[in-house]
Formats: sequence, structure tokens, C-alpha cells
Amino acid sequence: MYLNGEFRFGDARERVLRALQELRERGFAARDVDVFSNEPLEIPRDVLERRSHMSFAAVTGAVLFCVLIIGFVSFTQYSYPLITGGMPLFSFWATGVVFYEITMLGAILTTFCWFLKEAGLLRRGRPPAPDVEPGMICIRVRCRIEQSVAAQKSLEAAGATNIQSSGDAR
Amino acid sequence: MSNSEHRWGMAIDLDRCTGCQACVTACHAENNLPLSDPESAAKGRAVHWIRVDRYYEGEFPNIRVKHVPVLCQQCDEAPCEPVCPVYATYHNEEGLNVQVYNRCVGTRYCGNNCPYSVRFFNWFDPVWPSPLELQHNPDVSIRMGGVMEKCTFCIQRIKRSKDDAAAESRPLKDGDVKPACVQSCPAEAMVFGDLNDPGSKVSQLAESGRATRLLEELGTKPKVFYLQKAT
Amino acid sequence: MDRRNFFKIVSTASAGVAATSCGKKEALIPLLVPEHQIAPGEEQWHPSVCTECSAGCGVIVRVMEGERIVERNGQKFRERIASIKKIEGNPLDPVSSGALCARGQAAVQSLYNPDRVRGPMHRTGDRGKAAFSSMSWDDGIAAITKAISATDKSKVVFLTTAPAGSRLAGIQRFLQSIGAPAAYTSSLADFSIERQAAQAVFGWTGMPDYHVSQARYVLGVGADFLGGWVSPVYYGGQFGRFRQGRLGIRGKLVQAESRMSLTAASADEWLPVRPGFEPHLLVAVGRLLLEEKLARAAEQLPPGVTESILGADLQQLIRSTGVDPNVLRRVARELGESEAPLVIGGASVIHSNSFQAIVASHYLNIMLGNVGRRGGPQAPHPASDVAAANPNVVEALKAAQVVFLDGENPVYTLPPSSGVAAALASKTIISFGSFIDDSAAYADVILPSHHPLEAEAAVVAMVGGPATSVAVATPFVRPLYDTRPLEQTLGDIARKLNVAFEPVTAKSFVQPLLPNGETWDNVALRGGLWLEGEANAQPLKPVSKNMQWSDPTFSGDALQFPLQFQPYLSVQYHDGRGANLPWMQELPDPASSAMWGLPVEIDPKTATKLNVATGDWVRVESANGKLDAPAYVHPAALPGVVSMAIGEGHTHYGRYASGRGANPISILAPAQETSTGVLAFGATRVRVARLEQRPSELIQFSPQDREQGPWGHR
Amino acid sequence: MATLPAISSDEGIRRDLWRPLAGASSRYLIVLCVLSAVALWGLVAWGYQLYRGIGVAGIRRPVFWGFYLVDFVFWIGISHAGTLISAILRLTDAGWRKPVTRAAEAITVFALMIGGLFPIIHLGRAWLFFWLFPYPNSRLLWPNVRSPLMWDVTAISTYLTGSTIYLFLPLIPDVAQLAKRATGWRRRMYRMLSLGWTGSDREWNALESAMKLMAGIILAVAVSVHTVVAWDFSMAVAPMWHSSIFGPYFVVGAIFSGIAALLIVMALIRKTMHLEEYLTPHHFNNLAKLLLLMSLLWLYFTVAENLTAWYGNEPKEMNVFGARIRGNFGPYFWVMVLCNFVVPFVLLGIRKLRNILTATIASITVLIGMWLERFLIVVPTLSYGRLAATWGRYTPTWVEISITVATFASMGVLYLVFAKLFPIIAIWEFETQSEHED
Repeated sequence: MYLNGEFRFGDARERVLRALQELRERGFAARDVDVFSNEPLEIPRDVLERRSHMSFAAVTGAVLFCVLIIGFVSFTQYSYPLITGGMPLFSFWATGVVFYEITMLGAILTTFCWFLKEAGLLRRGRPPAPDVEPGMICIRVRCRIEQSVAAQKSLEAAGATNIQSSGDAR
Repeated sequence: MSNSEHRWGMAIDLDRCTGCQACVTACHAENNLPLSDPESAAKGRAVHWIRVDRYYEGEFPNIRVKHVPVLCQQCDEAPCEPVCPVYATYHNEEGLNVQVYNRCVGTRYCGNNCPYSVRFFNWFDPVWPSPLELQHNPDVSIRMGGVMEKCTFCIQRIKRSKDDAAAESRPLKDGDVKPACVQSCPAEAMVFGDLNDPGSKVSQLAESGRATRLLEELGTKPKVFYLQKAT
Repeated sequence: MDRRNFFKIVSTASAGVAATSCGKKEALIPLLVPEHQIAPGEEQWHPSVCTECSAGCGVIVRVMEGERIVERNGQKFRERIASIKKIEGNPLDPVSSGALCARGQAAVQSLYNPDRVRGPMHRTGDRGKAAFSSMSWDDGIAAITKAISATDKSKVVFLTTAPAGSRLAGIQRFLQSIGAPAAYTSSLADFSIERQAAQAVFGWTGMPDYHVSQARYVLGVGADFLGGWVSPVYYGGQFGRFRQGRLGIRGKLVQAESRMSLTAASADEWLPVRPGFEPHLLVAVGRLLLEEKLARAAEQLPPGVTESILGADLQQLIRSTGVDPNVLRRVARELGESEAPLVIGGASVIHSNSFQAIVASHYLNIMLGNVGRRGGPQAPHPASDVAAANPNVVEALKAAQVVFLDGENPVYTLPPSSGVAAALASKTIISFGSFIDDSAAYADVILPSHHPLEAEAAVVAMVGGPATSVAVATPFVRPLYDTRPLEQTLGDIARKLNVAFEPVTAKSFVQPLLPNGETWDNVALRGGLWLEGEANAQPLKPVSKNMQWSDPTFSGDALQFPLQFQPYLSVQYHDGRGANLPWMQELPDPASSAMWGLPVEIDPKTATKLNVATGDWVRVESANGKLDAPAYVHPAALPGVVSMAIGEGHTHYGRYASGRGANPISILAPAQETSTGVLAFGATRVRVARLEQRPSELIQFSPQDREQGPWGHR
Repeated sequence: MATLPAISSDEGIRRDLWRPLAGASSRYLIVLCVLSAVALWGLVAWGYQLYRGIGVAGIRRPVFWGFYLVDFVFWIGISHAGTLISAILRLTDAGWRKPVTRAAEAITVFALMIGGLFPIIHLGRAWLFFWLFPYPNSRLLWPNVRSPLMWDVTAISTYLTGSTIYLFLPLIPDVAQLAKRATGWRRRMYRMLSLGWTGSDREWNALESAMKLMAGIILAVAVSVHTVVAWDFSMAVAPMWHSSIFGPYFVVGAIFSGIAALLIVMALIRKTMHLEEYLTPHHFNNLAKLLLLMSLLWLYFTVAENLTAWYGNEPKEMNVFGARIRGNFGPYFWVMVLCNFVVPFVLLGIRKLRNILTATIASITVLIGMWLERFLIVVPTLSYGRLAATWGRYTPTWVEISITVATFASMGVLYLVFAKLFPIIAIWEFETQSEHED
């Protein structure tokens, strides 16, 4: 089940941070906690750790595309060998730009895909998200029924309002 | 660079050339060049695969005229070739700079990159008022609008000569192949032949002291040799 | 290659023909190519003869499958026909040596010209308006017969471009049989001054031949032999061998001309002689040769000639030519010291004294001892004489009642000031031409003859002496339209007139010339009859005994009309005939690179004075007329001399020529060459003024005429 | 920093930035219609060209490339407005960039779409443009990757992909918010585009990482794209083209014209959407200074390019140089110098004169000047080739002019439509900013 708590007005951010700290101290894993807001919130790493592998993914994608394009280009140039301008059939001078661009394309596409993956967008069966109004921050905790009280307490302690539960009671 | 049997080349003797332009018309007749009209000619769209460049040198009365027939130089390292994105122009085994009309999409990059400006573009589909089209040489395709074209060293004549030689089961001899311009030249200023054959007339002329190549400094390695005027 | 082509020709004719190359004698003449014998992709080569000018090049013609749309009963059908693809020089022919000039190759475009006359027509509108409607051949012949029988036969004038050969012989025979005067020509390209000068000095009939290829030093004076003069194909071949055809020997060409012609452009040195001072230059050179004892055969000169040369005021002669005296002295010395010197005198531009120049050139050759020798002037074959030249044609036309036009275009080639066009308005005019040109527009009846490529012919070459070349054509493609051979039409007319007339065929023309052991069939198969001549056969002793020279005269007041005007024969249009061929229209002019219209060539100094730049339009005005044309500032034009190629400015001549450009002949005064009466087309003075408007652009293939741009460090 | 709007309540910002999305004033419609008509006219001209043949354009031998390639380079240059500027600013964390970035990124995407069309428009057989893409085909032939045109194809495809994503990513949160408020088809569209954005911190984190990465990548791509465009020319052995300076020269020119385009667009947005409080003189001042800097850089490159040619005095180069400086292209050259250097230098270099109006004026002249610069790079070299006999002059026809003008109109149309559908200033970024700077 999910527990949602809303934070509004002035120091909402501070209170959210406090609630998060509280939750983490009570043993809730970072992956079970989500913070919803209308604008990016800066949450210190030690409070809510979100590890990102995007750079790594981008580099991997780039390398992959680079290898693929080199293979593809050498295949196409040799598959129907035509001499032009006395140039070698395959040379890095003449094709370097293409390799570079496709490498970059690889980085761009993986970055985008990785963004979708890390953000969890387009994923099916996502739990219902709270409707966040401007200025409002909402914390969603995934918990078992037996943990729900602890979670609720944490939220309340931090000043959350309108705490509601949703989802299957598991 | 190529290890094929032939490597076609040409020598043009500027000491013989009179600038009469018989070669220009011969090329038109042989290769079905599109007809220009005053409008297209005024726009610089007249097509002459071979042209006779004329330059005046000096001032009257000590003035001289220089005639240089310029056709596709069939460069060994042709700048026009690598820039074509669709391989419409490439180097064939006999060293010819081949233009494949059907493959051309008309980027005209090759035309820009030809320092000799011997590439011509079909701005429209060509038109011949009937019955002028009866003259068309069936050995040469009619180019549609939107594609580049240029001198082929009369590749169709090379082919015919090869076929003739094959039919008579003899090897191709020096002088068997004559592109239309070479054939037509009254002063016999042009010689065509196989540069792979050291005994051919063109090879010998290319080795002669008078032989130069157009814009040689560009390193395009043309296969047309100009024999400078002896004085 | 040559042999290959020859075998092609032979195999072509082998429809039931035994291979003559194997020595068998019974051969059929090459007949029309039947359509079923035309296989797609198969080429056949047939011999023929080029009649685009009167040089008489033997050619071979490539025939392949073609397809045309014909309309029958309102329905369109595709028809496979044998069509002509390309014309090349006949490698066996000594005149063309297998090559051909641009205009000759473009002849196929006159055959397949969209504006050809497709059948007999009669005039329906005003004269000169070119309104015609078709008629039957019978009606046409009846009309002509009627016109001829109603007139005094001496007032029948027959103008023809036919070169020496079977067609001309047939015409002459026809005229003779009906009692009419011999045929005339009205072309500016008949070179009659050259013929008459040869006649006067050597007693030769026809055009002397110059073996340039065997000379070592050539002084050309006034003869643009690589351009519009006589035969650029023949002399181009000679020139190539002259320059680079002999091991270790390279001929030197010095060309004295009042214009930077193609010959002057190819020469090692150009002497820009003032227009009309060619005789003075030649006499000066003669004087220098005699003075410096370089005239190796001075004794052969008639004493009168020697006297008059030695009596000349050398300083003044040289000064009058406008050529640098030192250069002229050097050239004379070089000429005299050369192993094989040759002087070629001609009149590409005819001045009032051109005859004197050519006569002088002959005396120079005599003095140099080369006449009839290798590398010297050679006597022509008598059979190469052509139709009467134009001195009398204007008078004849004015007096005529019935005028026949066979390819001639007097309205274009004779200046309006001569009154010809006006006179034609009241004649009965019959045209046998393939096109409605300026003159045919005046015609009452047009009875189109076959195109030369569809017809048979035997043509005696103008050049090649002392050998004789007769190029022979037998028909090999079906005529495209409802045309008839001229011989047939003339025969029909003669029959109607009840006159005995035996048409001249190519065969009947060639037969009497055949040497022992030669057959007509062989000749037809090879495309020509080539007879070796004997050099030195002609007497060296000149017929004439004296020589004169006079200053040129120009028509028009020198104050009002300060510039000299010289129209010239160009490689692309000849005497104007080539203008209806699109290939010729788009052939860049050798001087100006102009296409689709010709400019007036003005020297840079005069242009600056007139504030004229290339592309500006100018009005060229003489006392006899004016023309508007774009200007080309010619860097090599003589100051004060305005030149213009002949060819454009047709009122009627098909879609490619009609209404395009200006005709330089149209402003000429009816001045005559003083000794021969030939139209002196270079003897008119003009003034030039800049026009504000540019009715059209000067179209140039290469506008830039200097290798370097005007920009450098500055 | 005076970047803050006077009213900075979230609701206020939202109201201000969403206002332009609702409804359409008659003025908006009229402008849209006029621009669409011009753009359509361009399409008609193109259709005519496709039907009759490329010959209806004025290009000729030897000037095989004319207006179309000039436009191509110009629009690709404009496309650097966005991405490059916003990426640089993003990477350097310049706070004042925030109201500017989306406007800039939109320019990039649209300019690329337009610019990318020109290589197709200029083809002799435009309907076969797909032959430039590698796909298995019956010709058994793949494209020739040695051709700089193939470099172009890959570079522009990559750049277009990248900058579209780069524009799209920060749009997602805004679209998600819009989806809540909008109704009807707009709602469905926004919904779809929001990809299910909920506003969770994971999403925000991913977005931030992605934007940082993308900014870096796009910068590298943007530099390469205009370098490749420059290499189209400098790979050719043509006088004044075959020069190693072209890569950086083009990149600088691109950024230069990009900033100018951005300034113009911002001035228009500011005026028409009444966003005076968001796009303040401060923004204009900063961009104007940037423009001035680029103007000086551009001058440096132009001098470097021409001085080397002049000093070398190589005849073939001097022909082009002379034609450009003194010959028939001379007037264009000096107008270009006036537009690209003199006007910006005077108007923006003198602090007293520097304001929104002068910055806009200078930007307009820079756009004119940069278009001329491209013209002066493409045409004179082709007109004055190595063999003097081949020289020829180029005059454009109505078709080329129509298509050129139409592309400007299409830019306007695309922008108008975009501004009607999406907030032209990133709301969430703005909100963050206001919060932080409070």
C-alpha cells in the first residue's frame, strides 16, 4: 500500500526534508519513498539517495554506436567496392566525421532512453501518483500495512496534511 | 594505380590546334548533348563537353591568342568523385571517370569540385524539336533533367572498338579507339590511346618534353596531356 | 581506324555486293538502305560528300535505326527508318583526311531540321512575307514551265551554291539546253578573286592549292585559311603536319591580316596590317627579298614586275601597312632564308584592291621559286571550276525575269544597297531550296530538292591540286519528305518545254574522269575518285607581265564615317548558310565566344572613346544603312577597324536563325573590287554609336577572355 | 541581479506565462495567415520547381550552388542560436539564461527543420533524396560516406535529433502541468507529450542528469555540425574555399547569427506576449554583449581569411578575393562589413546606446550581414573558378527568392504555433529560479 502526505506553504521543503530523514531513520528504503513536486527539489544525497548511471549509459551507447557505425561503414564500402578520387576504400580520414556524429547520436539516444528508464516514464503499471498542485510537495511512501503507522507518524511529525493511503493493502 | 588492361589517355597538341571547334560539334553529334536555346545559353547553361578556351595574351599589337581545348581530364585522383554521396561518379577499372546518370540525384557537388569546370548539369529534360531527334546516337543514353553529365572519353566508342576487335579475335591496337573529338580534328591535334601501353602514340607524347597537364599543381593527375606550343 | 572505317563502308555496301577489297570487279552501287536491313544497334557507314561549302570534302555517314512519327489519315504511326547519326570525314579522301569541320558535321541538323520545306509550295501572301501553301509537283512544274516559256530565255537567271561537280554540270547543261545564260552564284564565299588572280598570273583555272604541310615558313596575307577561307579542313590538316608532322622540323607561320582571324590566332606571329594595305605589304616584302638577294628565283619574274617592285618607295610602303618596319624586315629575311618558303595570298575580307594583293603574293612565290614545287602553290584541276562569280550577278538579277534559286540567298548575301532585294520583288522566283530563307520568302514557287545527304552527287574538290579529288555520294537513306532530286525536276521542266536535256548524274559526271582500270562502282563504294596529279606540270612562266598596287578606297566620307567595317566569313556560319543549325548557333564564336547571335568587334581604344563595353549595344551606321548589335571589345582588333562575322540577321531562315542578330552585309555600300568587279565587302566606312538600351544580352560561353582576372596586389 | 519579475508568486508567473496559450487575438491570426500565405507561396514555388525542373532556379554552370545553399548555411547557422547558447549557459550555470533557453531551443529546432530542407530543395532530382540514406536497396549500393554531403546528412540528423530531445526534455514538466488544466484535444496532446510525468523526484533527478549530459553532447554536436557545413566548402579544391579556417569561422558565424536571431525573437515575444517582466533589459544587455563579442570574433576571422588570401597573392585566390572586395560582389561585401561589424560595434559597443531597441536593430543587421556573408562565401568562389574561361555570373530567379522568403515566413509560422501551444518560457525552471533567489 502507499501512503501519501502533502506539504504546503512556506517552509514545505524543510518539512519534507525532515519527514524524509524521519522515514529513513525508521528504516524505509530510499526506493520506497517518492517525493512529488511541481518543480525540482534539491534533496541532499544522504537524505534520499538516487543513484544515476546516466553518464555511464551515455558513454556505453556512444561506444556501441561507434563500433556499429565503423562496422557498418566498412561493410558498405567493401560490399560494393568503388574507387573514388584515388581514396582508399576505407579510411578514418574520410569517414571520421560520420563516426563522430553517429557516436554522438548514440550518446544522445541512450541518454534519452536512460532518462525514460531512470525517470520511470512510460513504464506500465506505475502506482498512482498524487496530484501535485503548484507549491505543494507530496511524499509517497510504499509500505506494508504493519509499517503504515510508523510511516504515518513520520509524515505527521513533519507536518504533513491530508495523509491518505491508497493501493492494495499488502 | 589500376592493374587493368587499359588506361585511356589523351594528348592534345596545342601547336597543331587551330581553335576551329570541329571537336565541339563532333561531341554534340556523338553524345546527344542537349540543345541550348538563347535563354538557357544566356543563363550559362549551354552544354559543351569539350570546349575551346581562348585567352588573349598581351596588348595590341603584340597580342597573341591561346586556344586550349578542355574536356573532362579524366583525373586519376578526381576531385569530383569522392564528393558524390550516391556514387554517381566513380573511377572504373580503365581509369575513366564514369558518370552514372541513373544514380545521380543532382547535388552538383561534383560540378563545384571540378577545377576544370567540365561538368554540365541538365537543368531540364532535354527537348529536340522533331525530327532532330532522328540524329540521336542510339549508343548514348539521353540524360534526363536533374542529373550531371560530362565527357566520357566516348566510352561507347571504346566499347565498340573492343567488340570489333573481339569479333575479329585480335587485340585492340593503338589507334583503334578514337573519341569523336579526336576523330574529327582536321589538324590531328588530338591523340587518344592506352597509357598502359608504353608504345602507344599517346604514351610517347605524354613522355615528350612538351607535355604538361592542366592545373597540374592541384595533384589531380589528369589523363589529358597538353603538348605546349614549340617556339 | 582508317582501315576499320573503310571496311565499314565496304561491308555496308555488301548487300549483294562482292567485296571489292578482294579484287572482284562486279560490285553493285550502294543502294538505299532498306528498313529491314537496319538492325537496332548496328551501324553502317556510307560515303557521301559534304556540300556545306564548296571545298568538297568526302565524308562518311553513320546510318542506324531511327524512328519517326508519321501521320496518315489523321492517325499517328511509328515508322522505323534508316536515319543518319553522324558525319565524319572520309579517311580515304585527301581533302578531309578523315576529319571534318564543325559546319560539315552539323549538316545532319539541316537534314533533320524542323523547319525544312516538306513539299512543293506556292506563295499565297506578299513577297518577302513567307506565306506559302502546299501544291502538287505537277502544278509546280507546270507553273515554272509557263513562266519560262513566257520569257526571254536570256533573262533566266539561275543562282546556285552547287560546288564544281555533277549538280552544277547538270544545271549548266539545263540552262544551255533552254538557251539561258550560265549559272551564277551570289555567295560571298566563292573566292572568285583568288581564282581570277591565279588565272591572271599563272593561267590556271580554279583555286590554286598551297601545300602548307611541306613548307617551312609560311607568310599568309589576307587568307584566313584555318578559318573561313576555302577549306579549313584541308588546310587544318596541312597546318597540323606543317607544325608537328615532320621529325625535327616545325614550320613557322606569320600571318598578315587586318583581323585576328583563326589563322592569325594560330600563327607564330601576327602582323596587323591596315585593311587594304596587303598589296603594299607584299610588295614591300618583295622589295626586301630582292634587295637582300634572298629572291632565289628573281630571274623568273617578268622584268616589268621586278622594275615596278624595285621602283617602289619602300619606306612609304612599310609605313602605309602599319606594321613595325623592323618586324617586317625580319619576316622578309626569314622568309627568304627559309628552305621552303611559301606565301599564301587571299581575300578573306575583300577590299577594293584585293586582286592586286593576291597577284603580288603569286609574284612573291615566283620570286621564291616554289610555284608548282613541293610546298608551293599548285595548279588546280580544271574540273574544279565553279559557277560564275558574283561580279555580274547584281546586274543579271536586275535584268532577269525568271530567277531560280538553288540554295543561294541573294537577299541576304548581296547588300540592299545593290538594289537586289527590291529588284526581286518583280520577278518570277523559283526556289529549289530546303528552307524558306530570306530569298525564298520572295519565291513564287518552292520545289524542294532532296537534301544533299539524301541525294547523289559528285563534287570536285576546290583544293588538293595538282591531284584531283572527286567526292561521290550515292543515296542511302530514303528522303524524309516530298522532295525530288534537282536533276529530275529540271528534266521534268525540260520535257514540258520540249527541250532535249540529258540530266547529269554523279555517274555520268565521273565516268569521263575515270582512269583505266577504275570503275564507277569502285568509286561509289569508296566515296570518291582520287587522281594523282603531276607537280610541276604547269608552266612556271607567268602569263601576266606587270604588277600594280594602289591604295584601297573606302566608300563613305572619312569624317562622317571614321571607322572601317569588315564583315568576314566565320567557321560556324560560312556565308550565312549555317545560321539555321542549332549546333552552329550554340558553337561559341572563336573570337568573342558569342552564341546565339554575333557581336560587332570593336578595338579597346575606340570602345573607350565611345564609352562602349562588351555587351553594350551599338549602332553601326554606314552611308547605306545601319544595324544594331551588341559590342564585343576585341583586345586584338585593329584600332579604327570594326569587324563582324557574317551569318546572323536573317529575316527568314527557320526558327533558329530568323530575326536573330544583324546582317553585316546589310549596311555595305555596293563597292567593287576594282580589278574584278567583285563586291568589295570590306570597303565600307561606318560610324559606331553606343545605344542606351540593350534589347537582348550578348550571350557568351566564356565572357572572360584573359587568363588572369583584373585583380592582384593593389 | 535584476532578473526577477516584480511579482513572483507562482500563480502570477503561471498566469503570465500561460496567458498567451489561451485564445488567439485577431492580430495573431492575421499575422499567422499572412506568414502562412507567404510560406505556402514558397511551397508553390517549390512545387513549380519540382514540376518544371531545377532549371527554374537561377543556378547555372559554374555557379552550381546558389541561394539554396546560402539559405542552408544561413539556417543551420541560425540553429546554433538555441542549443549552443542555452547549452553553454546551462553548463556555465548562468542564472539569467532561464527565461531565454526555451525560446532559443525552439529556434534551433525550427531553423534546423528549415535548413535541413534546403539540401533536398536544391537537388536536381529531389524526389530521390532518400538515396542519401543507407538502406538496403536493389541498387546494391550504399551511400558514399566519403562525401561531405553524407557527413552533412549524419551531422544534421544527429543535431536535429539531439536538439529536439533537448527542447523536449524540459518541456515535459510544463506539458504535464498544462495537461491538468487544458481541455479537449489540447489536453490529450499535452497528456501524450507529458509521457506520464508525475513530478516525482526520480523524474526530476533524471531530467536534471539528462539535461546536463545533453547540454554537453549537444555542444559537441553543434560545433561539429557547423564545422561539417563549412567542410562542404573547404573540402572542395576551389579557390578561397579550400581553407582550414572555415570550420571555426563558420561556427563563430553561426553563433553570431544565432544570438542575433534569438535577440530578435525575444524582443518580439517580449512585446507581443507582454512578458516585459520576464525578459528584462538585463537579458538583452547580456545577449547584446555576447553579440558584440561575436561580432569582434567574426571580424577577426574575416580579416584572417581575407588577409591571408591577399598577402599570398595566389592568382586564383586573388580572382575571388578581388571580385569579393572590389569587383561585382564588392558592394555586398562592404554592406556585410557594415551590418556585421560597424552597426553592432557602434550600437552595442557604446554603452549609452545599448538598449533593447538598438540590440534588436543590430541583430537585424547582423542577420542581413550574415546572410550576405554566406552568399559571399558560396557564390564568388564558384563564379571565379580556376580556369578564367569558365567564369560566369549568377542571378537568382523568383523561385529562389520566393523559397528564401518563404523560409523566413515558415520560421514565423512555426514559432507562432509553438508559442500558442507551449509556454515560451520554461515555467518550472523559472519557478525554481525565483525560489532560489528569494
